Amino acid sequence: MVKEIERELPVVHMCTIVPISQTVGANRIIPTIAIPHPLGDPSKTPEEEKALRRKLVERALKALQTEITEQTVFTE
Amino acid sequence: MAFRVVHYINQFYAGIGGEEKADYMPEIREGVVGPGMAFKGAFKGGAEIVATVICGDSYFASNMDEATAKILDMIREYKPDAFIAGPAFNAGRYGTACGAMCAAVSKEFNIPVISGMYPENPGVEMYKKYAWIIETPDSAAGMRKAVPAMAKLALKLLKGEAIGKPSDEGYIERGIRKNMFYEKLAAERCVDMFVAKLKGEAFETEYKMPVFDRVDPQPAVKDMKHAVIALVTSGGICPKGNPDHIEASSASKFGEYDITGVNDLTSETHCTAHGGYDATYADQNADRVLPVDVMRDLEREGVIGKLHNKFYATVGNGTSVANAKKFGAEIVKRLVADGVTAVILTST
Amino acid sequence: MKLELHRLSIKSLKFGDNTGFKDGTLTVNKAELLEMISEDPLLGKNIDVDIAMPGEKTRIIPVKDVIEPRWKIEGSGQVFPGMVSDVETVGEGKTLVLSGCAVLTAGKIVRFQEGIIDMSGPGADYTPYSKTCNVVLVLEPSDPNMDKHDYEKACRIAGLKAAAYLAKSCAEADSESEIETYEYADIKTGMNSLPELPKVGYLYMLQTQGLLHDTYLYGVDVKRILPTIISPLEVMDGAIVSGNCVSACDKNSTYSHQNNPVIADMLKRHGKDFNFVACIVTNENVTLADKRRSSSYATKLAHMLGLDGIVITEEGFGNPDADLIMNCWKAERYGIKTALLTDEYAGQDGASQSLADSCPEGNACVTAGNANEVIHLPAMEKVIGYAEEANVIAGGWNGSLSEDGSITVELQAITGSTSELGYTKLGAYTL
Amino acid sequence: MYKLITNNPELHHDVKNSELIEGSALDVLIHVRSLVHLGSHLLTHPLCGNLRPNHQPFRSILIDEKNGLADLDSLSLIEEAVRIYQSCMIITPEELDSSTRNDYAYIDSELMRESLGQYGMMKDANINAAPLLLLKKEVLN
Repeated sequence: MVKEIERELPVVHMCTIVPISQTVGANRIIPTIAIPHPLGDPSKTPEEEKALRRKLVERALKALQTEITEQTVFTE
Repeated sequence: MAFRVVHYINQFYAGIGGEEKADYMPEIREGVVGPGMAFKGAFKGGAEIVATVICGDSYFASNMDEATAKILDMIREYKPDAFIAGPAFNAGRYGTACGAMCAAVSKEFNIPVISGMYPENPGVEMYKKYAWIIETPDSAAGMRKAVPAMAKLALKLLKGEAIGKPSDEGYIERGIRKNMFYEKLAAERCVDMFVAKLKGEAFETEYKMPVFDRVDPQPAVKDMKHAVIALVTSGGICPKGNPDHIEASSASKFGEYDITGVNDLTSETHCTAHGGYDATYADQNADRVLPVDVMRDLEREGVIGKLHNKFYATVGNGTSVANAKKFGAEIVKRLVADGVTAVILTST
Repeated sequence: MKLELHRLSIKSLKFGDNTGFKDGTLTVNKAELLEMISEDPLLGKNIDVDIAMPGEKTRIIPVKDVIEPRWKIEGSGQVFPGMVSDVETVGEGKTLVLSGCAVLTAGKIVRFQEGIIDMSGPGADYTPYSKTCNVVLVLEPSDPNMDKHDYEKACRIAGLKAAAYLAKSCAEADSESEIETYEYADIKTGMNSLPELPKVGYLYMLQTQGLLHDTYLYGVDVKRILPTIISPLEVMDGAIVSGNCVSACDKNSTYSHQNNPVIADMLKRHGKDFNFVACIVTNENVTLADKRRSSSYATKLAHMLGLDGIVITEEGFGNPDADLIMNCWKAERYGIKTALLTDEYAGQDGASQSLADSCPEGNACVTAGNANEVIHLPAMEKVIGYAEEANVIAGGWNGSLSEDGSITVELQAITGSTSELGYTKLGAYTL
Repeated sequence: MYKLITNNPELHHDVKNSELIEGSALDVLIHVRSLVHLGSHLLTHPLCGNLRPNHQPFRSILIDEKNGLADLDSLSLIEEAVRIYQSCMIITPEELDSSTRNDYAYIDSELMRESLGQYGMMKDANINAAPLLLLKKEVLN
């Protein structure tokens, strides 16, 4: 799916298992927290959890604004 | 006695009309209609089309379950030995209908089912496992080539003859493994292949492992402050109750959901349809999979221009590559049409 | 190392007063053979010996192992070292082989193991052991509640003892045998010879998952070894013995180890297409740590030997696919080219994915066919063993055995039908 | 923390830290998958034993229970195992007669014992794999 989108629009893939993302052909990749809650962490307070989610989404926006030529994993 | 064949065609090939007649309800007529004449010649008396089903493409597409059931009932009394649908060439909805009917007939009556399509017809990816699909040119101009090939394969199947490799018989590879005795021991074949690989010579593996292709990255987003960002997920997030009935695995569809005015996904409003992971966390708070809350904040703060007012969701679990591709292509078409700048795709 | 195989060609079998070979016939003193087998207190009183010849309308079910009778008439050690003889290294000297003959062990161990051998009809085409003159041991435990490990061991040893006994009893006929000579240089010499040819090896994967899934090397349970190097000639003397039973189609019988066709073909092509340097034996364990360790160690051995390529054969399905794939990509990352030999479990309709694991490096893969394909085996005039086991055997189901005595099963149930040592001509293609 | 997830009551009783799943082999696999998604590592292969799903109603999987990033090896193995079990007919322990069920339970236990021993999970520490075979006498010489 990610490849088909990338043919037309820039896309950032947020997913927990980076190698799978690499295998399916994503180019901009953000590693996330856990499979059942990629953008959350139920062990944290709702405020902390949202802050964590925001950090990851900001990282995704930064990835979209970064020129790349090959598969890149953005960890900060 | 000649084998009994039922033929399926759409409203166009039945001479009823084009797009304006595409909602034509299914009917069955005794004997040959339209391209059935060509089959009659190609069968050379070995088989006979005893009845022809006609159904409008739109009607079939929008009433698939009902149409399928109805047509199966119509076919039953003709006691067919085989079922032929099309050829559909590159007509997408016709191909899908042919494929769906072949799959249903094969399942219900356990008889050979044959169609003909252009390789890029979406019906091919969806139904090649369930039907013998002869590869045809992309338009009806290829009828003269398609019919004899379909008829030949049908006769072979009816007589219970062994079917050769796709390239020998002209059908599209179905992905079904079939045993055969080779000339050499498997051990010798393996050492042969080993030597070819060592020497850098050409060889053909007996079992293809999955491989993956790549797409070049798109250029970066220059002006995030005015960008329209869309959210897409394979994590199955949908309005509570899963109104589109997206399957928990092997999804056959995706959902498009409006989030105009939605600032936060809650357990009251959204859940996951995904059956491939423990849904507890996503059901409690779907923002954990699809970050609508954060995106709204960023929109309000002017970090991004706008959050696109629709999100797209499907279930990645067990979904065929063909379907995933199809969903991706369809979603991006809609996103481009809506003026979206870039996409955040989340997966579980 | 030099090994001569002295082949006595067995054309027929009969029972008689003296076990021995004359004019192509192997005579078996049934009482003597039975007495020797019965020495084992673990085996019961109702054990029997029967004969099954190619072309006969005979079915043998359930078959545990197949063993080729061999006996060393010269050289160190004795056949099946660590099993029915001392642990001394084998693989050189002279070994008498009763070619065209096999010992079959039959009998229930647990309910759903073991396979079918039909001596004629459609089923016979799928198993190499329909073409051998078979001496069948029908075994039972002395105590029905016996520990299954003990009983499996008793059956295993009984077969090996019988095989050694039959060949030993023909030693006097050695002058009538045809001699095949195999030579295998030490690694240093091997490495230095044939500098223009690529150096290659054989990575020999053995099933080692526990009861009914074990294989023995010089009597050592292979799940306890680190991958190690063995000469192909040792294998011919029975250094590797099968102790596993499940999925008859793709367990490697002791017979197929003794006659490993990959080794045979690689020896044949040694000096022409490549320089065959060594076999590496590795296991297929249950824990992931073991899998990682063994695959890393086995491929490291290949790398240390400076090999340019290896042929890898698997044993079994599912879990061992993970070992196969790890061995494949780890070798390829060392720059060692691989060819794989496996079989497929693509479902009865052939539409499922054939292997439980895959990697893009596995681009040269030969398969011995889809084990799930269904076959109908017509009734036979004679059944040695227990026909009703067809209903519980792996590859059969409740109802596999019809009232008329015919059997409908997956190929899985036929001994050796999708041999992953490549001992059949079966394969598959994509429709 | 090592933990056995199993639907095999026979094995459950013999193991130190074990969770009994009341259900099918597939239920075991799905439960383990959820744990792997949260970071647990597999210690044994989920398809242990050379048996098709329709030939093994019991599944026992030893895991190292953890929280954190999912382990890729564990993940691909468990997902693949679930896929295989979902793609074909499975048998459940209840639908078998007791003798067949016992055989299956026995085989499942046997296949796990070695690994459980390695990780010190057996309650009865004396259970070790069969000793190296030694014959009492040279029967053939």
